[in-house]
Amino acid sequence: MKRILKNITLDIVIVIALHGAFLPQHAYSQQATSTQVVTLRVMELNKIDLVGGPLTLQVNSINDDAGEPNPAIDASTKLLWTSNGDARKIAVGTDIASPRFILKIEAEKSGSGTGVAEPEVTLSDNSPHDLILGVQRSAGSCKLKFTAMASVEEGVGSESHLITYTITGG
Amino acid sequence: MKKSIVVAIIIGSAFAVQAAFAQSTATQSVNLTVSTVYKISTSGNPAALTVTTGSAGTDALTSVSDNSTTYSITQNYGNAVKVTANLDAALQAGYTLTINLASTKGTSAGTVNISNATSGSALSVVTGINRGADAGQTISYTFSALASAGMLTSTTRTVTLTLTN
Amino acid sequence: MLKIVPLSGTLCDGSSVRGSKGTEDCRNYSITVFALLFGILPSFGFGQTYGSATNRITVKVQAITVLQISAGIINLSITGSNAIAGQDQMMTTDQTSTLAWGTNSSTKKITVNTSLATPKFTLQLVALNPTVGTAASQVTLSTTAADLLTNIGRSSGTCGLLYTAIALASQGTGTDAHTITFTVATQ
Amino acid sequence: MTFVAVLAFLLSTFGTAQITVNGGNQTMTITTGVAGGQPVSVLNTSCTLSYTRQSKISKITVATSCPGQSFNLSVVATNVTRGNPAPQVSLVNGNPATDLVTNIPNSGTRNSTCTLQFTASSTFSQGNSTELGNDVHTITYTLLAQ
Repeated sequence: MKRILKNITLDIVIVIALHGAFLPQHAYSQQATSTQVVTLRVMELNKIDLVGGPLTLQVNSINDDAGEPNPAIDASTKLLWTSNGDARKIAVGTDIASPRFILKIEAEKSGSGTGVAEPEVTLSDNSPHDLILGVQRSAGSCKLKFTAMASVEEGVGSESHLITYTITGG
Repeated sequence: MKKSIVVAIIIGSAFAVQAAFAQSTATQSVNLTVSTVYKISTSGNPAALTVTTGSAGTDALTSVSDNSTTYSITQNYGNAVKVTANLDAALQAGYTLTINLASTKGTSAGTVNISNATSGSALSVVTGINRGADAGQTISYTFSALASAGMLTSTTRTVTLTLTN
Repeated sequence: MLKIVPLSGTLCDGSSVRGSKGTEDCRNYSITVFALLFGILPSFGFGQTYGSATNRITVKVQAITVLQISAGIINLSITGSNAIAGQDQMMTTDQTSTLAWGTNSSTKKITVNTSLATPKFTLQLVALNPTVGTAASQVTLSTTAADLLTNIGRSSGTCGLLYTAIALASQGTGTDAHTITFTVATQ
Repeated sequence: MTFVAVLAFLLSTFGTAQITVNGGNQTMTITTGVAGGQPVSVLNTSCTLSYTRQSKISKITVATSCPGQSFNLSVVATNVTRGNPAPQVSLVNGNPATDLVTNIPNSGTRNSTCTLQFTASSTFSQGNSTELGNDVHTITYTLLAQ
């Protein structure tokens, strides 16, 4: 009789233990879910822009020692670019096939982003010339230094350049 | 004769007993139990989120959004139920996916960045949901990327919304 | 006796009388005639009826009304499978039980009510395909008896019982224990 | 002449006591039924018939008179000591007398008996006595030559 009572007591204890163990878990395991599939994509993009301009370069002084006009210089324009591609370059060109006066341009790399500035470029024809190389996956900027030059023999006159900047695969 | 009377009495008694049990009413027990219910559904999948443009000089490209899908919930558990969100896999660095769930029965957590939320680290997007139903609430996704992260060919992620206590 | 002789005489002449035989003597015929007059004639007059007896049996049929439910207990359970995301109302049904009745009284109906005064959820009932009578429209069960079937006078029939349980998610969880009583009442 | 009178008296006596019903009048009450079925029929075996041997093979017929009958009553002879019990007879008002016991021998033991087993039944559609009144059957048993 005592053994029976002991067994019953033990059973009750086990039942209570199980109840205590599983009930809270059961109570906190209630949930429902729903899913959605999201498709993500980033296209290749290359952006380039200018801050400043249009500008006028005026050669109007003579170097007394050399007897030649002094060059006119402007560095007020800023070039901005963004590319998520690799090995891109920025080229520059004018619309004038054979300019009367000399116009030079140089990228003064002082801003952020990747890219290496090429030496000063003379816009002697309307073909594109490399300005910045090694642009990749970044946004960057630089100052543009324009230099206009003329000789006495070329006399007096004016030229209007439409300058185009292009970021392309390098 | 005596035998016949006895038989008649027995038969009569039997019917008398049956008559006592003949009822003009009958009863039936009907037990109605309402268990804990959690239900959530979504209206489908959002359109592809494709970044196509940006601004020169800015690393962060122009983000894109989709709010064409909705979710609906029903729950009778309590007044502190929430919805969490997570991805099946985290996004690479430089890409960001945020989600925003509108709610009338609870409090929206606003725009939540789930780029790195996986099953083990789901984030709450709606909290304090009261008992009842909330139907056709808008789900807004926004995807943004950095130029420095490069291009991303078409990639899918499974977003899991969980209604839980 | 003299009054009988002529009749006896006619018999002696061999005339035909039912049961007579013309070859027997007149004395025998006299005995037969006496028997006919005093006892046998009445019987023979009714086609050889020897006798009859009567008694009286009264058949009484009490007003009987019986009802029977096929299942004593119905368990209705509303779970997630009965819910639709975005809908507050959840519903489940049970159509496993039937009601059988018999009544030999005219103008009777069956009403139904529950013992539960303030149920948390809604329980509705309708009689399906009654073999006799007219099923009332769906009844929302309350402690007030409502018609389930009408026009079942002097009939024996059956019908299905369709229970519909309705709960709102906003009502939360719980259990309602109803004792449903079906009653045959005068219409 | 005295002999003739005695014979006539005896014959006359035999003609009036050939069949008797014992047990008197009975009331059968249907009190319950089966849901989806019919009321439960009631059995009564309290009455017996006593009848005597006749000069010819004889039989017993039964008929009822019950104006405005609403319910069902049938009878069958059981425990028949002499003769053959006929199949159960349905007692319907206006029906002709129907055989109850047949082939009662014209020789051997003089007195015979049988038990009358009545069955009263009804359907729910036949109603009840409260609305329609009781059926009172006056049942006649006739012993006659077969």
